[in-house]
Amino acid sequence: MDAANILPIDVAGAIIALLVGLGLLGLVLQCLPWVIYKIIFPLSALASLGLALTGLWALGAIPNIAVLPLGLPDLPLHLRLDPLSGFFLILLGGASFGVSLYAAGYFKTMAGKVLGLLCLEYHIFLASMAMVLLADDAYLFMVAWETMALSSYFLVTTDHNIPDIRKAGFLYLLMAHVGAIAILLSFGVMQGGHALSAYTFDAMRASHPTSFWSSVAFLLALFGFGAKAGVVPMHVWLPEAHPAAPSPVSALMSGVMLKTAIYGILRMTFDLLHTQIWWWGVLTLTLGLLTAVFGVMFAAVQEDMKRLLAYSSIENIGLLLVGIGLTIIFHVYGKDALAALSLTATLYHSLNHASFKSLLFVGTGSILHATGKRDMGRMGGLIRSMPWVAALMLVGVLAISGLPPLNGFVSEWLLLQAFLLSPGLPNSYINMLVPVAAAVIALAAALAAYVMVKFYGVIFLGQSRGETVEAAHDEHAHDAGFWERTGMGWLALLCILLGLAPVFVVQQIDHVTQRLLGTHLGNAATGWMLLAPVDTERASYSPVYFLLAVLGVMLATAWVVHHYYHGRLRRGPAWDCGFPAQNARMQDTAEGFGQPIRRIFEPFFKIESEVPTPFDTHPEYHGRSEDRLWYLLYLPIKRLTEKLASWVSLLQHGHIHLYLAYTFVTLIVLLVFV
Amino acid sequence: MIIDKVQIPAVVFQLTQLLLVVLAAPLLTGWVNQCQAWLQNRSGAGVLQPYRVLHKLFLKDAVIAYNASWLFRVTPYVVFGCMWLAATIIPIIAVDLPFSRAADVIALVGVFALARMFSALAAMDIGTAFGTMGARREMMVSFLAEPALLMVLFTASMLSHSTQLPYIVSAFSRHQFMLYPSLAFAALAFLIVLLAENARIPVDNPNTHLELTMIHEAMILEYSARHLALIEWASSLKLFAYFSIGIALFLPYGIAEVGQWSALPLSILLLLFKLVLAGAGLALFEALSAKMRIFRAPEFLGTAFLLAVLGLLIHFLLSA
Amino acid sequence: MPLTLQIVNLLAALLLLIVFAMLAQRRILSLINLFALQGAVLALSTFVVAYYTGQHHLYYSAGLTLLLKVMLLPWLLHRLIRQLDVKWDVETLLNIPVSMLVGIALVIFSFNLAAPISQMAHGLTRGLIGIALASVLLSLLMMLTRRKAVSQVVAFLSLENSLFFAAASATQGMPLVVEFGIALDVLVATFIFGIFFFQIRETFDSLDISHMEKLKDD
Amino acid sequence: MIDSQLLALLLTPLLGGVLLALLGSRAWAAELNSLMSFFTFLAAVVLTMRVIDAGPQIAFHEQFFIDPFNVFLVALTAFVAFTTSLFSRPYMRIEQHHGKLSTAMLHLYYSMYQLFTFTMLVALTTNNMGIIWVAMEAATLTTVLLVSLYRTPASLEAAWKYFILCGVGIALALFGTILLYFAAQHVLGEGGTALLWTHLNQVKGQLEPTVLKLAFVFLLVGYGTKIGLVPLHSWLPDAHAEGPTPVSAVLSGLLLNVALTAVMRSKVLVDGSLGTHFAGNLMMGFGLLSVAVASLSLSRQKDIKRMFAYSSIEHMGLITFAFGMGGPVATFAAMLHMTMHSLTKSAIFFAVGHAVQKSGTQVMENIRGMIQISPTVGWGLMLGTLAILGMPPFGVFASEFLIITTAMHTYPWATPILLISLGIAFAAIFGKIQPVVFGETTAKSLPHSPALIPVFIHLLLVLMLGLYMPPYLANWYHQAAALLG
Repeated sequence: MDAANILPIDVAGAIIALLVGLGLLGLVLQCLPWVIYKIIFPLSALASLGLALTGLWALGAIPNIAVLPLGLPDLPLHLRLDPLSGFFLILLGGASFGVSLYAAGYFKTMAGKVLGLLCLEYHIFLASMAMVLLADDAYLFMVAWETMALSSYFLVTTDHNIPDIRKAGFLYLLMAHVGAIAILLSFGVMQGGHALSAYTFDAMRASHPTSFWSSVAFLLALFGFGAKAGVVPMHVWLPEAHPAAPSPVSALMSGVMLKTAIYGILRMTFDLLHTQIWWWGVLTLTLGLLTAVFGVMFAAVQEDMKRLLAYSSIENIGLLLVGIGLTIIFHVYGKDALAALSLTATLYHSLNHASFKSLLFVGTGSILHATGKRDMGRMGGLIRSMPWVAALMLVGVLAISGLPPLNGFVSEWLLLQAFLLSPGLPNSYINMLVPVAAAVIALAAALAAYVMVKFYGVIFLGQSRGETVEAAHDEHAHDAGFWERTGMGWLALLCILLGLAPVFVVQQIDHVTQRLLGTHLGNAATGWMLLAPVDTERASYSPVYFLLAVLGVMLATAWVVHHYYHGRLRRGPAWDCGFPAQNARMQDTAEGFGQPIRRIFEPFFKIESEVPTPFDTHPEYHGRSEDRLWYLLYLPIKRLTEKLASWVSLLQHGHIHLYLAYTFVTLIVLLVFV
Repeated sequence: MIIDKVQIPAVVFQLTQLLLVVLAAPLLTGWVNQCQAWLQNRSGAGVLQPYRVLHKLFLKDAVIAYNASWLFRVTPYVVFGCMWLAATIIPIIAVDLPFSRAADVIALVGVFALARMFSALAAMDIGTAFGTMGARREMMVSFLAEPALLMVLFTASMLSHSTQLPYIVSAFSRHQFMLYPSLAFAALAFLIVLLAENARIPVDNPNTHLELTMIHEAMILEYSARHLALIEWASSLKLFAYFSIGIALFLPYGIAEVGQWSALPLSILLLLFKLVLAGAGLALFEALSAKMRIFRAPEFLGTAFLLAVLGLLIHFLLSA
Repeated sequence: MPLTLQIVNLLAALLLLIVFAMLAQRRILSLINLFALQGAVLALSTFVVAYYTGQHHLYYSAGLTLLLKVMLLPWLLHRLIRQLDVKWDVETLLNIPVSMLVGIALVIFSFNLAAPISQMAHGLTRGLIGIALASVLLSLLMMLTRRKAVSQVVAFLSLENSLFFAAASATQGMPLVVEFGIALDVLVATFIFGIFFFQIRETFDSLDISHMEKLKDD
Repeated sequence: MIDSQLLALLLTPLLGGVLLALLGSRAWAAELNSLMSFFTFLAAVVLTMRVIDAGPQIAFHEQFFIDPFNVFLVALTAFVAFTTSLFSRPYMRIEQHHGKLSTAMLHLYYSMYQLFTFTMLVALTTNNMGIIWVAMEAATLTTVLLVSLYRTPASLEAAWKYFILCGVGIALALFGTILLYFAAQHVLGEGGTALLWTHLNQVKGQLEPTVLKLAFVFLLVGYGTKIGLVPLHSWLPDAHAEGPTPVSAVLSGLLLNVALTAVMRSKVLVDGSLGTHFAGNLMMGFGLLSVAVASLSLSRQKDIKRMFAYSSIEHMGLITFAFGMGGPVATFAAMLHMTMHSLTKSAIFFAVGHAVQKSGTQVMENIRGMIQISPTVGWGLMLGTLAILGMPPFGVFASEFLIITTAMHTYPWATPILLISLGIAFAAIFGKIQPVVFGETTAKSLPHSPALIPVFIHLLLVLMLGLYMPPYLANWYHQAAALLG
């Protein structure tokens, strides 16, 4: 085709093919690793950027379709790039651009053989995620979906000699698979007829299941996608699997892969299903609130830095679900402006989470390389040895804590606006639910700040908590290299830009809301400086002015102080109330910092702790806070299965007479019943 | 754009308030301390004492720990800047503040959070026992106080259909006086939050150095000279800001409307009067109540949170 | 009713009787003899049916049956048990009276089952399906009550006989190819059984199946 | 023309059987075995081409009948038989080297292998319901000898159970066939034609329903024993675990399919005669029961071959369920699943065979870290397992996708069972295979280099069919689906 009628979908497809090609190339070239990390990964970063741009292009364009002559007979692979897919493509590309750049530096240390395989899996992972977004028929969607799970499973189990990592991988793949079957079933409900052609999304859009069956489809989809997104109570795999993977992969899993689940829910609910029912919204909302609080609470008591981030991902997924729930409710009750507002908030937040969570995860990668530790309880003071990582991660930390003028704040602001504007719903129960939900959101946000202070403070600030040797080692921990810095720098830049130009972002998101809900948010204020979703009288926010003001005031103060007084500064030993003998062990450990949360929310945790007696010469305190749900939900299921299995195994007891008796009885029974 | 909408008087109002706030804040602290002194039968150091202290601190040489990082040195300016900014968002003498369009109540809470985050991080920077302890306790107090404050403000903005403080205030002040039950709950919650956030008894004690009880003080132990001065100033700005929020939400009457030059002096007078009363009230309350154990604080603040949510619920119920 | 039919019916009844006898029989030698007798009855009935319907290939199959079921197989089995000397009594899992009762129940059951078919069946085969079915089920019952490998095999062969009876008498004979195929299979099967007996014997030094209960899920 | 082609297909393995019976103890017997299998495969390809071009064929006075449904199974059978012979060449030598097998046993193995192929091909291609029975019985007899090849007590016991249970089952099937003939007589009259499927198929509307119901019950129970439907499956795990691995591969991969074909042939007639969903319901019931029981049993297995035997039961259950549902999509899916299962499961057994030889045990606790000692075996096992568990982009997923969604659309009540069972099966198999492949290892290397080309050929095919299906293959499936209704 000539350049005139090239569609976004073509470009996207080409880029995906390119990604797969790069992966294979990496596998082939595993004998010369430098090619892999010096050339292939930067190239794939560029490819990701291309994906992002394609997505941006597709936002404006009308949905365009491609059909590949592959797949099942009568069911070729349908691809479709509409604003929703486009938006998530931007998310995918934007995040993975940074992550791949980072990976170029991070994987340097790996052995060629492992690296080649890993390169393949990494690129398959990227490609399959993109394919999930483009799929326009159930088969392609499922194939891409499971390929995504499979490739990420192999990435998670990269160093499979560690039994815990194997366990994590197993749990992950199991949950993913069960979830996938559920999604499959919901497609089965929605499929429009009995031919193979009934599996295209268009056929599903055309089919009108009864409200009962669409509810079944929705519930199945919520379960399936929830299992992938880590919604409570299907979350158990997430804090195991995400930390186990190499950091860039954890970044992609937390930052991007979870969002594909969100994409799936949105696609199902607002595109494939015709009618929504109010209680879907309530259910989603409640699940979301549960997930958010649960996630942040458990994040607060973690000691492993990557586990902490994983739990915080659970929290953010909760917030996203809340947004979706609100959208459904408003949409059902015909308050489309509000629906658009909350959907915008949801999409915006997923974009934000992709940026800062990837940033933080790759950051932990650098720390891991520098110190060889994941246990925050033995870190501290890294800001002095790794200034770059510290500075860049500070941006991420501030952003994820939802502080102005960074991006985390904008999405939370929009979400809260949605709550504030919500009264007047016909259903009084929902009216009651709304303020409570708002309160819970606020609580979760505040707790997130707590968690992040712990995260950043314990890792980077203070003095190293480790034994003297590793403390000395940490003093000279090497900072991130060029590629790693570039990657993190990009992600940090994303956090800032998304924070400063909300109006532009919202305008882009409007394309999506317009397509899904038939209405969009728009901006009441003129110009790109001031964000006013409904009307400047009601609410407005201008991060740029905010930033300028804060900086202005700060600089003015600094100037005044130094000019009228002086800038003299001396350094001395820390004072600490004049306390004579102070050492690093007197600081709060990660655990100590989480202790108030453990104490306040005691009933939620299953706490095992051994407290030293006053007479111990080397007093040591151990405490683990475990997830009650594991004991209340998963183990019983396991036991039940084992019980059934043991009963069934009685069938096979080795006596041939009884085997014959089975045949005999079966025959007789059948004969009786014909 | 904001600028083209703005007329001269608004800018003037904004600037006046900017200066007035930053200059008057220590005075308020001084006044509260003075009242405390009187209540404790001391003669007190006079209302101007804070200024003297600040001056003295600015003159001194700053001493910081060997391992203090840039974060530690930047923090005082950040905190000061945030608090000052907060005080300029809130309509104190007049309702039309062009800048308040840039940041509404949610952003206001955000500003406070930003300052808190930085001071907590700075407290952990040196790596002393008290620093981390203070940071931990501060965050513990705040993660309950912040949502409570947010809920209070939500109640107000529900009533006035806006999250812009100026609109809220003008809405309240323009209405003829009426009783909002939801606001009553909100007011109670706000009072508790105010006490907690400004490190007052019974949650904290602004002028204790008893290791086991202090929260805010523990965080700033390592600061000296100009850094300390800025932080102290910032905290008095914070107190001022909270007072102004309280006044703006619960007794806004007499505040100057858009561009009423004539109303300005009167409103300033009224404001002074309200502040004096409030300060005295605070002092009295502190004198009458005792510091509570640190782990009772969450319950205390939890009550505030619940009250605030209750207020919101009541608003939904009675739509009043 | 023509004489031939009466004869066939008589033979059918006889067959059923023999199966019952086998079910009741404890001694292996007489079990084999009964099996030979069963074969003879089968051959006879096939012969009669052949005469009645005038289908030539039925003569062949009658002859085949005579050769195989009356002479070859019993002879083989006799040799086997002589070589393996397993002339002991067969203790059954289900004691004789109970298995007889079950057997009677089975007969009634299968007659009822076959009744509608017998309605539509013309002339000759009336009721024969029922008898065939009954003896199939009885042989099956015998298989699952016997503990010795040999007796199990004999039961299996009598099952084959009943099937053969069904084929030959009830349906006036399957096509010749099929009959030959079946016959061949039966022959091979018996040989393989023979091989197995020796192998089982030399590995477990007994033909008691209860040694072969090792493979199971646990 | 067609006669000669068919003759080539059938006589090659027969000749091979005879040849190997004579020359089986020669050193190059293995190569001869592969060669004959290869010729058989060629003949099958030629025949397939012919049928694709010219549609259904009738040969040898209507005694043989080749339509799209059985010709694709013929091709599949010949292919897998060929690859298995390739695999068994080094595998059996290693077994001999380990002293598990004598030359005499190998001799028996090769000839029986060819005869087994022959019987399966006959069962597939014949038009005569009686001959199908004869061939099935013959297949049983040959495989009984193969299963007991090692002469160990365990293998003897397995073979004995297999022999007795399948013998009984097959006998019942014969009674069913007789009943069918009995019913057919009244329509088609005496003589040969009354058992020819093509004729029966034309008059199926007039066949007496009550008799056919009865017949189908016997046929289902009979051939069902061979398919391994619960509760008739008891012989299957033993036979698979104790026989030589190539035999397990062909048993799982091929014989079960052949038995299922026989059932499907009779189902067509019964449906035609009854006009109700009676047969379908029976098959769905058996299928679901098999899936559920097998997946539960999976979680308790310690022996790796035994475990995969149970997984065969599970998949056969799934296929039977799909055939039971009927309708173009489900039938298509069922046949696709047959193909995928044959290819994948045999590939798995190949990999398992070598893994077992390397670690010297079939107990999974003692097989560890295959990927360390031999990446090919390790990856083969891992990928095969993922494929059989229905992980895309492998083709098994394609069929499971269609089966599950169709079930959800048509028989929603069945889907919870499927969902739970598949979940349990996944947990069971993957949880056991993961440490076998990953982690530290204790395995040792082998005297002869393993032949893993077959594994990867199969897996590549499965992968390809998951992503792309050649049009002729597709329309071939469609014709078959239309045929079975």
